[in-house]
Amino acid sequence: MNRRDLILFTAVLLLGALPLVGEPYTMRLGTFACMYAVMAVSWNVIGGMAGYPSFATAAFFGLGAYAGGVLLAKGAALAVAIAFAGALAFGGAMLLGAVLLRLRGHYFAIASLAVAEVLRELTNTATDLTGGGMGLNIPLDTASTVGVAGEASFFFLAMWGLLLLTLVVVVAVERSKLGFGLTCIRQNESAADMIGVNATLYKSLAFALSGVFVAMAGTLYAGWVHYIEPPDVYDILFSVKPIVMALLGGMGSTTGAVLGAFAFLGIEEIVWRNYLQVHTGVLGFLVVVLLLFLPNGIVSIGRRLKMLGARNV
Amino acid sequence: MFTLQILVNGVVLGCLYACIAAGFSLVWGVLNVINLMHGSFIVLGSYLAWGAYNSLGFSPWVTLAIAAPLFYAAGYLVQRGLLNRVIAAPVLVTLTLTFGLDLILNNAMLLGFKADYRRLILEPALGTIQMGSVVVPVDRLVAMGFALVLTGALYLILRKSKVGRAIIAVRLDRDAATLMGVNVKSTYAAAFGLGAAMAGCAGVLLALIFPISPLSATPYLGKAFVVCVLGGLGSVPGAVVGGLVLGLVESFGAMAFGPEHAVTLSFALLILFLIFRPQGLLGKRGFE
Amino acid sequence: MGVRAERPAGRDLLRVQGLQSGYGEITVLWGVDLAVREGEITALIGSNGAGKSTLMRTLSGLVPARGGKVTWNGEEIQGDSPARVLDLGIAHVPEGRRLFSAMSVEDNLIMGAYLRKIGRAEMQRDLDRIYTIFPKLRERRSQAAGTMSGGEQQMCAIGRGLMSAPRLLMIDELSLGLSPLLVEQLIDALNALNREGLTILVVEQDVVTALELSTSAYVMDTGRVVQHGPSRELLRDPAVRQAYLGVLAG
Amino acid sequence: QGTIRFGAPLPLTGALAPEAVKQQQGYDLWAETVNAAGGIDVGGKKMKVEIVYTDYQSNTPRAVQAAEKLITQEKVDFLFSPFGSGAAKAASTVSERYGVPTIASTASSSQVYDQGYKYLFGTFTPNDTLTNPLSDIVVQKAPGVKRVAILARNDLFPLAIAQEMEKSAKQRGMNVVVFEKYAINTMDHSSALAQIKASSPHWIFATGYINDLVLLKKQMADQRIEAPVVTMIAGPAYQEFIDAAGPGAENISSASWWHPAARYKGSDIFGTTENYVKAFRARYKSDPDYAQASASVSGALFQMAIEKAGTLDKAKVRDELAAMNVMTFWGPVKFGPTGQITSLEPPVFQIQGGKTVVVHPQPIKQGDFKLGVK
Amino acid sequence: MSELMKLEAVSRRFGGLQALQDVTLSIGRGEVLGLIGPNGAGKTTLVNVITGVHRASAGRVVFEGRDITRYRPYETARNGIARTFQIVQPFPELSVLQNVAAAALFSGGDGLRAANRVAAEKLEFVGLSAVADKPAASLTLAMRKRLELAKALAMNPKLLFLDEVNAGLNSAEVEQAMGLIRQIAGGGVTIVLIEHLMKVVMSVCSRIVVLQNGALIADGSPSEVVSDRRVVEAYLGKKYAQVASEGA
Ligand SMILES: Nc1ncnc2c1ncn2[C@@H]1O[C@H](COP(=O)(O)OP(=O)(O)OP(=O)(O)O)[C@@H](O)[C@H]1O
Ligand SMILES: Nc1ncnc2c1ncn2[C@@H]1O[C@H](COP(=O)(O)OP(=O)(O)OP(=O)(O)O)[C@@H](O)[C@H]1O
Ligand SMILES: [Mg+2]
Ligand SMILES: [Mg+2]
Repeated sequence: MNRRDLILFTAVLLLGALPLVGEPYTMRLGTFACMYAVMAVSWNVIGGMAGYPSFATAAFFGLGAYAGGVLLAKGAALAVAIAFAGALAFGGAMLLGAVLLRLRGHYFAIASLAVAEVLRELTNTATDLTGGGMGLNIPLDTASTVGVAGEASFFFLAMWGLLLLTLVVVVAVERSKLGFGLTCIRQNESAADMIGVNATLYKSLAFALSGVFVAMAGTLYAGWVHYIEPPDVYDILFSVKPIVMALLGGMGSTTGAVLGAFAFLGIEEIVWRNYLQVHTGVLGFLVVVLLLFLPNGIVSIGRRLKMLGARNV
Repeated sequence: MFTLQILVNGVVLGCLYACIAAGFSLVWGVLNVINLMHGSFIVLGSYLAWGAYNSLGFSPWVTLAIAAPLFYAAGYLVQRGLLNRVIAAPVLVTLTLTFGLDLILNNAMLLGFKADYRRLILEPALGTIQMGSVVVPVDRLVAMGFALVLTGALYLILRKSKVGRAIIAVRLDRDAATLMGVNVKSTYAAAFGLGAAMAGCAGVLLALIFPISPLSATPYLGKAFVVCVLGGLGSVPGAVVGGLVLGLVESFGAMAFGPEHAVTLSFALLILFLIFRPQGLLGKRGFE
Repeated sequence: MGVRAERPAGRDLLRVQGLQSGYGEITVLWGVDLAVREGEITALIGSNGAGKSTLMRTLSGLVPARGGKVTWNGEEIQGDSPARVLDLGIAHVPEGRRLFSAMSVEDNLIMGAYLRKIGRAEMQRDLDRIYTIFPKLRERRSQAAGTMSGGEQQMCAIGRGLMSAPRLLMIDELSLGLSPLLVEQLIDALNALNREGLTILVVEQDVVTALELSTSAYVMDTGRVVQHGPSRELLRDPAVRQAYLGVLAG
Repeated sequence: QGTIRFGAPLPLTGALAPEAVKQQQGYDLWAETVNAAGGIDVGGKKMKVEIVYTDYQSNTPRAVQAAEKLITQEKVDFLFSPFGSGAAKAASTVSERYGVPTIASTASSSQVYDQGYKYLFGTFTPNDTLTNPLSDIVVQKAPGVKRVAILARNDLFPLAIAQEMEKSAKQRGMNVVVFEKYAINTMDHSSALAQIKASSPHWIFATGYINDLVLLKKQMADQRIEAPVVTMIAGPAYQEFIDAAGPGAENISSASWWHPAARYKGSDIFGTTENYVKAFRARYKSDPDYAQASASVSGALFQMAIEKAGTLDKAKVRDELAAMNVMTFWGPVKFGPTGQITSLEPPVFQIQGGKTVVVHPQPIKQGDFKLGVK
Repeated sequence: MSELMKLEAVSRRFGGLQALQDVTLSIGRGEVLGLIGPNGAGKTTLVNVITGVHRASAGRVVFEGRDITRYRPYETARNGIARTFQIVQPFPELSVLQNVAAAALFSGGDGLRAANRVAAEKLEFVGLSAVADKPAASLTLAMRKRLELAKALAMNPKLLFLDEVNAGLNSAEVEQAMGLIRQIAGGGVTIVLIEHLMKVVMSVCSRIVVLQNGALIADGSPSEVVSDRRVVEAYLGKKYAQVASEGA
């Protein structure tokens, strides 16, 4: 547990106090922030640690949303639905990973991207189970039990809890033998093989870990918005944004991923509010600028300052 | 007869796909950059054709000659000015950069052209030709012809020309290429320019066939992805083969399983290919 | 012993004075002085990390010079682009071969002639010349260079260097990973080329080989030239034997 | 003297962007007209109208977020639903929660309204009110029509209406020989069309958005597919479709909830339908279609309810809307118990000589239904 | 001397090329076997096949009586087979120590702390302690070669393949390296030494096998092998033959 992680955890813990102060809309933003943080942190396991550019986040999210959503619609308890979605994603990812992760670089990127496309179309055509193009209604009636404001804070706290869980697990992995192995794989896979790292297993585990919490977030999300349709939950942006966030925060760093997620959403919200016609353009502009002038992400700012200091000395 | 019609449709469609993907495949395979702006480039090409026809009365065939150098220059500049700064960075950085740029480009198009759909309607219409029981629209045939010619030209440039070899050399080992006397920066830019030119020309051709709107960018991009994985990265003939395969699979798939599964099918195919033949049908090893 | 035509020493083709260079924070070359005489084979030896490769990379313009002067028959060329340097006739066979792994052997060779404006016929003639020096390459002309064995790659790399028809050929780690027979053939080949008038600057770890091949030699250590002179004398010099040959040579 | 704030989440970017343009035109036209007339009379006090737009990027959850932002951050008094049934439904939970009267100007499917919400109202009748009259006309004009081929975009509205069509056809003893769905972003329909051609249908019924239908029409021509009756929803209602489809559009039939050829004498701010069309032409140099008109009338309805209530009190305005029974340029407006309009009789029309001609209902009929589409 | 590994008619094709042809070979416990042959003879490929990087197209690889022909690299590694790469393969961003620790850990070591201890030892042994905390990328070639060695040793292998560990070192450095190799052998590790520097092979190997065009053409004591005509023609060359005979 180094200083950075400590700061990270305290910061995230403090966020939990939001319901005491925030009104529903702030809560909604908070919920989104936690949701994306979960995605970015999860992506970082496969993308940052293992160095495999995965675009499967949307696939996991959509899978979770529908797997859990269908259960909820059939009247299952939220906890049950979440657990089921998580397990499903984990298992699926383990199997899929074993084959997909033989691919490298762009090839893997595209394969993972295609997974989301296929799942979307399958969901779209499995009409009797998922409602297909008509979307799926999830009459999860928390509002009546906990009230209007109550619902907002309920889902915020749920998503926040999920983020905490994700962080604990991921940081643990980072410190573990698994994390070390993934680093080796990223830097030189054939050398890793040769010193006895079971690359296939490790990569699959990383892939599964990058999916399980995202899927859970998906279910929570489905319960939260009460209505989901394939184009929304399998949205390619769910794959791209976490990556941008991780890059923004600083590749390979969990802290960075969280920072990146919050920073990105903050920027997006401000831009979205203030520019009706050109907000996507402005957002794009910011992404470009950040990449060109802060290629190593937010966490590198500190390092840079240090270096400058060092030079001046 | 029925199957024959489907076959013809598939082949024609396939050539259009090839033309969509060729430039994308080039940039990806050679610069190792996934250019998410490709779709928007194509749409811009279509708008160019639309404008040139409706305001200047240029036929699309003429516009092609304008589009090629125009888009080449644009691509060259974008690469030289922006992408070059991060070309050495990890895959994801360049990818995200083009993502950001595409957001800008697409937003600009929305403002400039409005979201509504336009069509380029030739007067007189090119009509269709009947061969036995098979009907083929002329505009698609012509587009197909041009597509083949364009990709063929690109192929020759890459294989036979000095620039082409330099482009590949740079992609494989920048330092070594520098030692051969290759100017890395301008070579990258040239490759990206070529990709953009291909996209622009594709757009001009497709203007005859598909409704024109900034929203078409995404589907175009999606097709490009599939085609160039099926065909093989950086391999231009691969783009043609990949396009044909996709066209046929979609056509017959739609017939066999119903149209709503056609897309699913093509992506499933893509995954299978990635797993069992990642270098694509004609791809070269070493481009992984 | 070294099969070498004894010819009157030519004038200095390349002269390096107080050359400084390095990477980022670290300085590697602290002021190197050396001269390569036209028509000769000059050897560059020294322990690992001495800066031999860095020197070559600086000469060919891959690494920018930070000080000092490089003159190529009279003309100052430090700070020129690699393309320009190559165009002047200095070819560099880099450490670790650096072939275009996915390209065929022949395409690699053709890339070597990138800057030359020559037609098919002449290109073919030059290719054949390389193939006669390294017959193995002719067999493998269409194999992907990256899949070839270490030695085969070295031949290809040297061949690629020759394809630019240089006046000065700089080879880093000449015999690295080559079988004795091949080293022998290679040395014969270089001597032959040298007789045809090609000037050669070679970095070679096997000091005996290096000194037998070359007319004059430079010994580098930690970024400086610590000793130089006719190879014969260096070969006899006790200090050199002590430092770089070890007891084996005895 | 304050202003009344109306919130309008629009899909300005993303897949639905073309629809957003129409909606915005409709809302703006209403707001400008009202303000030109001095504003809305609230208990004797004239108040100007301001419409607060946000872009929800054609993404339903964003639409919900947008609605909540408008209500809690922008403090709007009333809300227009986001586009289409899906988003309208999702967003309605928010407006219901905050008790903000909301009018959905483009939501037709009844699932949107049977959630038991009190603050949601809609200007579209259920989908079967489009397909039934169509079928009746066809049965009456062309009794020979028996074989129906349906091709639908696998998407909320297009799919729903196609399914209604299937019902209507079956009820009238026709048999549906082909029912195919095509995926969103489909770039080629030749296979589906080849299949349809092979089934030699009398009636081809295709649903989707403009781009889908334009492409479809073109490929039908490419494959020389002809049929006595060809119906497309919702393309032909839009001028762009007629422009884009060119001569091939002749005799294509369609139905929608409103048509500029309608002749209603309303008591709303626009008065007669002619007036509305004139105002729209003057402002946008083109004919309004049902999407734009629906947006405008939604505003007009709010205005009437507010003026009747004489206050901005949300509950009171809501009650006025619920009790409303008026005539407008859009047609007679009366909301059923679920909040969905019940009083409207949607027109059936056909493209003849490059213009849309209303063929039903009687009062606003402009011409007769013609057979044969090339 | 008991047998540690047995190759039975091992073959490997690359497309049209027969890189290995019916290689049958027995490696005895504790011996230092020299594997020489012209460039492209198949030496590295042989190592790749044994360690599972490439699958053998035909034949069996038996290690300690177990058939390991189908083992994947990490399995061979965990079973006590280590190798160094001809083209060195460090984990560039990791520190030198971490590089070696990784080897110790994943080859079956128990726990990170233990691994670090082993790593420190091995670095001491190959004389890299001074640069233990530097990133591997910043090392010179000679150092990287020694790092490869340290990594291989940290896996405490029973069988160790050294693929041209001396290439690129000057004679003095080769001297040191040979010292290390002798010590390792002394420690009871069986070594297969792939090398083009004959002086090294001659002075450390107890037995030499020669590979040409993927097939074994000679097998015997150093003196026998260097005087074998085919070996001289295929590999050593006349010049060396002279030197050798002069030496003899
Ligand atoms: N790209 C680089 N970045 C940083 N330092 C480098 C780089 N390349 C070499 N060095 C350092 O420069 C010094 C000289 O390296 P160089 O390769 O020139 O030595 P050398 O004489 O060629 O050694 P060798 O015989 O191993 O090739 C070494 O200390 C090395 O660590
Ligand atoms: N992946 C591959 N694909 C095709 N050919 C290959 C591949 N790997 C090796 N080869 C070929 O197999 C032959 C043996 O290669 P190998 O690397 O084993 O030779 P080597 O004995 O190690 O030579 P050196 O002493 O130069 O390293 C070479 O001709 C090489 O070109
Ligand atoms: Mg060197
Ligand atoms: Mg080898």
